[in-house]
Amino acid sequence: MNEWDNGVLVSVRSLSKDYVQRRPFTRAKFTIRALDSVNLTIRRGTTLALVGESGAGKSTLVRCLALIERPTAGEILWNDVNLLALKKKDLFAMRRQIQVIFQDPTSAMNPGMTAGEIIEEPLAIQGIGTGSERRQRVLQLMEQVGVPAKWANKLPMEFSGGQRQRLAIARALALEPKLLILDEALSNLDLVNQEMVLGLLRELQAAHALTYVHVVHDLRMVEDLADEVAVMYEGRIVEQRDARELFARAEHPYTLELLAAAPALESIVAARLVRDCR
Amino acid sequence: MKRRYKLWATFAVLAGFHAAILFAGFLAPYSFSAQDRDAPYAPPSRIHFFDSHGTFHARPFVYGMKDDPENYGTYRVDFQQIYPLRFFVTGAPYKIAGLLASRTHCFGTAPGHVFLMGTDGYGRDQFSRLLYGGQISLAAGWIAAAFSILFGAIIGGLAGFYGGWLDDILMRGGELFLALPWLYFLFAVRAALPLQVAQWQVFLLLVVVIGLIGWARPARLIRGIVMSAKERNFVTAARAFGASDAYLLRRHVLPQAYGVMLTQMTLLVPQYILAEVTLTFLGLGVGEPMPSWGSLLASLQQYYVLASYWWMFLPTVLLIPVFLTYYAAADALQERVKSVAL
Amino acid sequence: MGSLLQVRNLTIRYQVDGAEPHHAVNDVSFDLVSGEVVGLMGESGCGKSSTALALLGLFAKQRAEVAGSIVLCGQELLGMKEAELQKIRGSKISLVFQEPGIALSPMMRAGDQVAEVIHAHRQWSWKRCRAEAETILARVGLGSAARVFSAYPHQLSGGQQQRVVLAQALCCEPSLLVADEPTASLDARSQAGFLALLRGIRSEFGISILLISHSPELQASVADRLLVMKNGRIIEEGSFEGLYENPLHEYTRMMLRRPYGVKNESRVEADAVLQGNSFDE
Amino acid sequence: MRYLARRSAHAVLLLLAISVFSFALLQWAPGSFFDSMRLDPRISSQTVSGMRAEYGIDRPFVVRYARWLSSMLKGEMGFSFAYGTSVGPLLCVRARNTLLLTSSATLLAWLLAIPIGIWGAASKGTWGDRACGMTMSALLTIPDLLLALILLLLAVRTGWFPVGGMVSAGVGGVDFWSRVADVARHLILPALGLALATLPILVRHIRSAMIDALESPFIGAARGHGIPRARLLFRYALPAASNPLISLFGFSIATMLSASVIIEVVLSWPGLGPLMVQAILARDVYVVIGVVMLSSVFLVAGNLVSDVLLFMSDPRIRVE
Amino acid sequence: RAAQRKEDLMVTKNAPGRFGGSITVAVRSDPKTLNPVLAVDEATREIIDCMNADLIHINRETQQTEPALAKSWSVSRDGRTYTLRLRSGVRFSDGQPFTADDVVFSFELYLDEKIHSSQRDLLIIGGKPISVEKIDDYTVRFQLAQPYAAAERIFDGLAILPRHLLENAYKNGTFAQSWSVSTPAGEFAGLGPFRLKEYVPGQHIALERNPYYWKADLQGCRLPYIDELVFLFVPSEDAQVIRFQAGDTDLLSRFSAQNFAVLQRGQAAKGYKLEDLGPGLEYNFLFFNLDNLADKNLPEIARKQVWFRDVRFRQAVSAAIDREGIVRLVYNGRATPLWSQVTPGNRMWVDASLAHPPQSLDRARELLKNAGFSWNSAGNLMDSHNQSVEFSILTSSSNAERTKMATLIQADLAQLGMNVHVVSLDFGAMVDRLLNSFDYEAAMMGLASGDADPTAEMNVWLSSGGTHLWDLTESKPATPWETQMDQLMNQQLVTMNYVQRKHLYDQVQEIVAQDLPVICLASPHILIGAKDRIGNFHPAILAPYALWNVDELYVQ
Ligand SMILES: Nc1ncnc2c1ncn2[C@@H]1O[C@H](COP(=O)(O)OP(=O)(O)OP(=O)(O)O)[C@@H](O)[C@H]1O
Ligand SMILES: Nc1ncnc2c1ncn2[C@@H]1O[C@H](COP(=O)(O)OP(=O)(O)OP(=O)(O)O)[C@@H](O)[C@H]1O
Ligand SMILES: [Mg+2]
Ligand SMILES: [Mg+2]
Repeated sequence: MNEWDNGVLVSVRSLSKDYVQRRPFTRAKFTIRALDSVNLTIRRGTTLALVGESGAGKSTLVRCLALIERPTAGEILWNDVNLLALKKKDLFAMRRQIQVIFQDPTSAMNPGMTAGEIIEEPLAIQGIGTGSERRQRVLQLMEQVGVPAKWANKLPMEFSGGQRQRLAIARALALEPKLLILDEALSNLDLVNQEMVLGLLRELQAAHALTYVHVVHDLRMVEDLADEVAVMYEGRIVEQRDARELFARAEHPYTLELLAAAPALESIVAARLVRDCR
Repeated sequence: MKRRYKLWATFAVLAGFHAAILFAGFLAPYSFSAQDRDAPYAPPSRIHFFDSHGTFHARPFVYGMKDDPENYGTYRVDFQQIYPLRFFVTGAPYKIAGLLASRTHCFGTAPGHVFLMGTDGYGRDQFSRLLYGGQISLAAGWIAAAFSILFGAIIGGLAGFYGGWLDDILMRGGELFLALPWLYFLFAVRAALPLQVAQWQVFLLLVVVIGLIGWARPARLIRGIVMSAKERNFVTAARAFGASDAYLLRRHVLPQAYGVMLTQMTLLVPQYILAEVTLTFLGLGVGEPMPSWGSLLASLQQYYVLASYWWMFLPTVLLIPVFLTYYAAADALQERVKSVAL
Repeated sequence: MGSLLQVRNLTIRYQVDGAEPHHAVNDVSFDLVSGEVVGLMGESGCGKSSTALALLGLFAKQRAEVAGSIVLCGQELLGMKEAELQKIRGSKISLVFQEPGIALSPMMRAGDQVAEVIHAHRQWSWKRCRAEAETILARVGLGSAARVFSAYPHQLSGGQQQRVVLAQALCCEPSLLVADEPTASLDARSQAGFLALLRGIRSEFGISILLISHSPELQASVADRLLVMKNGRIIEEGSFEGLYENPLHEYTRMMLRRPYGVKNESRVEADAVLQGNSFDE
Repeated sequence: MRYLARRSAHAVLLLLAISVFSFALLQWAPGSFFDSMRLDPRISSQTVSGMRAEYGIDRPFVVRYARWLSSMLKGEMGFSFAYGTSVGPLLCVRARNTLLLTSSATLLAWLLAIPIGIWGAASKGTWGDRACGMTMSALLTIPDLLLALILLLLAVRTGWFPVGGMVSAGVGGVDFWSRVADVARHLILPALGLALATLPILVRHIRSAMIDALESPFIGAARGHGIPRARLLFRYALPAASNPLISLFGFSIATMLSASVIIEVVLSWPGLGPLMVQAILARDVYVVIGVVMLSSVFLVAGNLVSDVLLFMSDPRIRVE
Repeated sequence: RAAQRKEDLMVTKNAPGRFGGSITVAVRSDPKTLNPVLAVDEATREIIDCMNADLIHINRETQQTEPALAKSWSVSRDGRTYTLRLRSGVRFSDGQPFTADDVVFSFELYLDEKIHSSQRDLLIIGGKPISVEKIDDYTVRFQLAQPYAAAERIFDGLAILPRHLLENAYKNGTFAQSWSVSTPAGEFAGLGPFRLKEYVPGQHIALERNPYYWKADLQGCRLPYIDELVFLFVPSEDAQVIRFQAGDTDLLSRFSAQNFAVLQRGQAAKGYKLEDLGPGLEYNFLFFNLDNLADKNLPEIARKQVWFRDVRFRQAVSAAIDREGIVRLVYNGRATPLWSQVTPGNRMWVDASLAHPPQSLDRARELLKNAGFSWNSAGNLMDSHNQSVEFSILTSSSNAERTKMATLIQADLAQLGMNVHVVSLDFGAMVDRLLNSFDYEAAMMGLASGDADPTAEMNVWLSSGGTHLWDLTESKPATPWETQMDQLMNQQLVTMNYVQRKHLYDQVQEIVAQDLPVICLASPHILIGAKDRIGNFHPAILAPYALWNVDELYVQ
């Protein structure tokens, strides 16, 4: 049976990525295997949470998925099409379908461009709408992510960390992609703003059957936002499960460890109260 | 607020300089080629309000000059002759901004002479020549520098952005360009041109050729920056939106080289203006009697001028603020277009 | 314990090109006692990072106007000479920058950047500084320290970068650590490790911490006291449990309570698993 | 290593191309060495054409090029009409002198320019910076020749420096170290002149690149860690600003042999400069080509050095 | 055998000086070779002349010939045979004796076609090389194909070379490479007052006293007085002037009048003296392109040649030129205006009766009007076809003075309504136009023959001459006055009587002044500086101006 009928949007097959680094003086090479035959399926209209230790290769996987880094080996299938073998023109169209929010949003923004220009950029590149339409859309997007539209003329470095992150989200949403990859896109946001952005994402998902790959390190958020969870460890996916299932039936020792490391707020507060009483 | 003010202020000063040069005919009391054979190497005329008896004159005046009988080729002030300075006087014909014929000069004296910056060896007014000289020099400097930077940006940008064999070819080509004995090329170009072509046109052409040849240096500078700039995350990010290479170069990569381009520009303009000093040395200069800043400076390079006629330095001294304003403008511009080098 | 830091009427105005200045911080006053951990929470963009930067005197005049008073160990920091500030920064008060990606020099190896900080404050040989840097990197949880040590920032993952920045802030054992979202890009396990580390140095050296974080869990685990900021002002102050149980402002409640997750039953089981795993080691 | 090998192969090709093009250019420029001889009333035109034939001036381009190439391979580098000898030995001594001058001048220029440029960037907008900018634009306004003359006058008026030349007459016999000292004393003035001539360009680039670099957020972060100012400037900002400077440095190596012509002529430094000016004006073509080839070697080397430095200094640039 | 002969010293008439010391002189460039047969350029010759001697020498002060290595000579009745008696007992600087063999050998070298000596042409008289014959060890005989008025003078500057050192090289065919600048000092020997001591490329060449020199002073002491003569290579004139001012060099020649004025100011304090010797032999002139351009594709110039060929046009130009202005503005007054090619400095040959008409624009207009030119309303000069008169003057950029003159002439001619462009090209490019492409309209040049005698100018004035700049295509004279000039020049060549020759040459000067093949402008004065401490300093207007009596110079 064809897996695409099961609503699979993207299927990643034995994807590997090696980095080369050189030692300071000897200039001797050594290879870092950031991804080690990763297999992953992403179902249409669902949210996949990617969790894992820092340095596990999440961002690398994200970059490969977003087609901005060439993997050393493996393939990425999008509805049967191998994205890595695409021609330039098809790739251009594909880019519109896949959008990514980088872990480090600030360095992904040209420091010389204003916030408005930054958000408008993907629209302009893809040639969507007229100039004034685009600007209209930019202001709308800014409001949607909770950055005052009157700040459209500020430079990125004049925003706070969280605001920049929201600008990045706005920029990624601008193209209304089919697949949106968020690399720790909420890490610098407070709870209120997190909820606001998540709400927006949920809304969009409901309306356009969007697919999200969401790199999170906060397990508490996972079950709230994700349908499925993939756990990465040292460049490999060690578990891919239904989000609810994971908490109940985690198998891999690393997953268990990870779960153990994230206590719920109530328990901490309780612990504090207990400590105070003592 | 403050920054913007600075930019406009420098631009205003520059505009002033350029207007003075554009309207050289009006501001200059004499034609650039008018020789006063009785007054070669005359020192600057001092403008007086009080005469030798201490009486005040409402209208400023200059004294006449006479040959110093003791020292050949030097002058003495002749206190007997008083020439009041007049404004909007009629003198040699000229064209306002190269278009409108006129004979009215901003200032002058009816009999006698007023040489604000002295005269050269032919008895020509240095001040007038300085003003006129800017016309050709600035044009030459700007055009040549613009060519160099333009070609440098295109070639350096492509080489740095694509790397690989393209980089090899372009950069080796640049080296070839740098290594060739261009002087001979200039000789050849000059020699190939018919004699009837006006000298200043020849000169302009040569400077443009220099500018065209001069792309290799900015190209290499820009290439280096582009090589680093294209690896930055926001360039990658724009790639993820499907940005074309041309777009990336234009919007994200080359702007990071603006600082270097501006710096190169502010250095190249004076350098190309002064290239004429060398060109004159080789007989490729603007040619008499056309003045240009390069030829004004070229005349300084003789020991006797250095040792005897201090006022011949005045053009140099006046060029310093012009170049300095260019720098200030470039600085202000750099602040505006700055791209944080991260 | 004596007061370590007194901030009085701190006001920060950003100069914006062509627009009126932006009041990022307004009349903020607070104290910090030696050995204390104070949490600073607030909506994104409310002025937390600005406050942190002001504490270290990191504003250039043409960028921002800073008024008020900041007294550290009896020394007024505002208006202090750059040369004197330089001695205090990193050794007495140090800052974990919010975004490690832009706080690290792209042209230097990670290890060297840590070593530089040590070198700036200790009269040690360069070799010794490097050795020390390596141990610190290991302490902040960079397992393969040797590789990270010789890697350039762009060769590191977000979490690794953040730990390098942490190492920079901790390496000279400052008396006041200002941590701006120190765990934003750390996974849960690393966060736990970081907390352990904070506790460790706190008990070891008695340093105080101004902890800026959105994570109520983190604040709850370490902060003795909590400041809540809104629109550049401190609107509420108190112990975590106090604010958690009965906040004065709805705003505070929203900052502290996750609107989701609690209702999930499966979570209870997980909690049960966690019960035994306290952070106190 | 592979990279170096590839570049060397390119260099050989490049040098060949340069020689062909130079030949063509020289061909194109009007006049030949023997023309000015024809102006001498005492020499008949038959004699001149005899000499032309003797030196093979009238042979076709290809033949001349082949002859030159073979003499190049023998190390003779062609034949000088004026000197009547092969070019190689003629250039050798002078190239050495020019190198001595330009390398010390380059060193001096960079040693001066780096602190001045950095200081200018660090104290941007102050009066000191402005005065510095003024001096630099003054230096840029002064043509090299004038600068050299002024230095010469300085030497004459003060008597502190020897006036031109490279050694004092008659130091042939004395011991090695006093000869070195003598050369060093003669070197000061021309090296200073040359350094001053390149200084404004370097300072301007350094200052502007440093201003850019100093605005990067990581500088603020480093400041926050209490990194001392000097280290901040030299260890943090300078590498970040180094990119264009490295390219410039490559150029200063590349132009080692040709940068000093005017200074050499005026201060009578026995380098390639006077020889080359004479050769150019007299159309002593093989001498010119010899100089061109020598400087091309430096050009290639300078650019190679700058490329390697660029790769080494900026980790983000990938070596292919 | 020869060494045993008594040494035949030549005694000079100068005041005896002091022995010892050294003199330093600056020259523009390195010597290109140290081989007298191959030397071409001025700097090289100046250095080589100090190390070599000739048979008959022109005294630079009197401009007359005087004995040198030949102590006497006789001329046959038909003027075609010269018999020279050589000085006996003279030795080369390496101690080897000098005999007639060396003379014969030297002339063999000069005359060898394969060696391409630049002096060879001087030795071709009447189309045939002169022949040399050894009579005995101290007598040589020269045979000329035709009588030659200036025959004695051709020996000047022809250095006699040591056969014992150079014969091998000559036989092996390597003569062209011998005695180059890289030859070790020990391999040289000459008959001049000095011999090579050390050559440092690009820096200096040091000569030391030749202990065997064949001149002595009145007291019988062997010359030269100074122990050492050093030539510094200083490529720029200004640097030479400054170094002279600084006391680095003892003698200074070839500098501009402006620098003269600068030097004058410090004269007393600095311990040097300056002399203005008056005009030398150099004459600067403007000339028009009169070449036959039939087979060149230069229609524009050919059109203008109609004006240039009209003598009235040339006369008008000449009349309009402000020669006094040139002298004042270009040369600070240190030059002499000229109307013909012979300068007042050439005392024996100048035509004193030549008219010196001052600048006259009226006369120029008159001449132009007669030639059919007219003026339009804007004051521009128009020719008979109503084309405006516009032409360019070519100058060499390396000669600032000539460019300056051209600029002044440009302004002068502008007053006649002529639109003149000054085009200054580098020397090579200019010469190429003058000699090869003929693509020029008018040009400025200066010529300075090495000798005062008119024979030196043959190539300039004969219509078939190689330096007949204004019309090089011409093989037969095109106009009557050219025919006459050819005749006069050829005649003076064979006339042995000075008065008759002078009369012939005066006529040539008159033709030049009248028909203006070249429009002579001015002759710069020879300016010389020397330290006060130099004794026997008698500068002359013939090159080498200050060093011609270097064997007699001494340091006080
Ligand atoms: N350009 C590079 N060169 C060398 N190594 C790299 C490079 N980029 C990433 N790495 C290494 O690859 C591994 C995976 O990095 P990645 O950024 O994918 O981690 P991550 O899972 O995103 O971690 P985090 O949660 O900390 O962001 C890390 O060990 C990192 O150091
Ligand atoms: N350089 C600047 N110029 C102008 N405005 C600025 C500048 N930096 C920050 N701001 C503004 O000041 C306010 C406070 O910024 P700050 O960085 O202190 O916020 P924050 O509390 O740290 O937020 P976050 O949690 O998102 O990091 C924000 O509204 C921001 O837009
Ligand atoms: Mg990551
Ligand atoms: Mg912040």
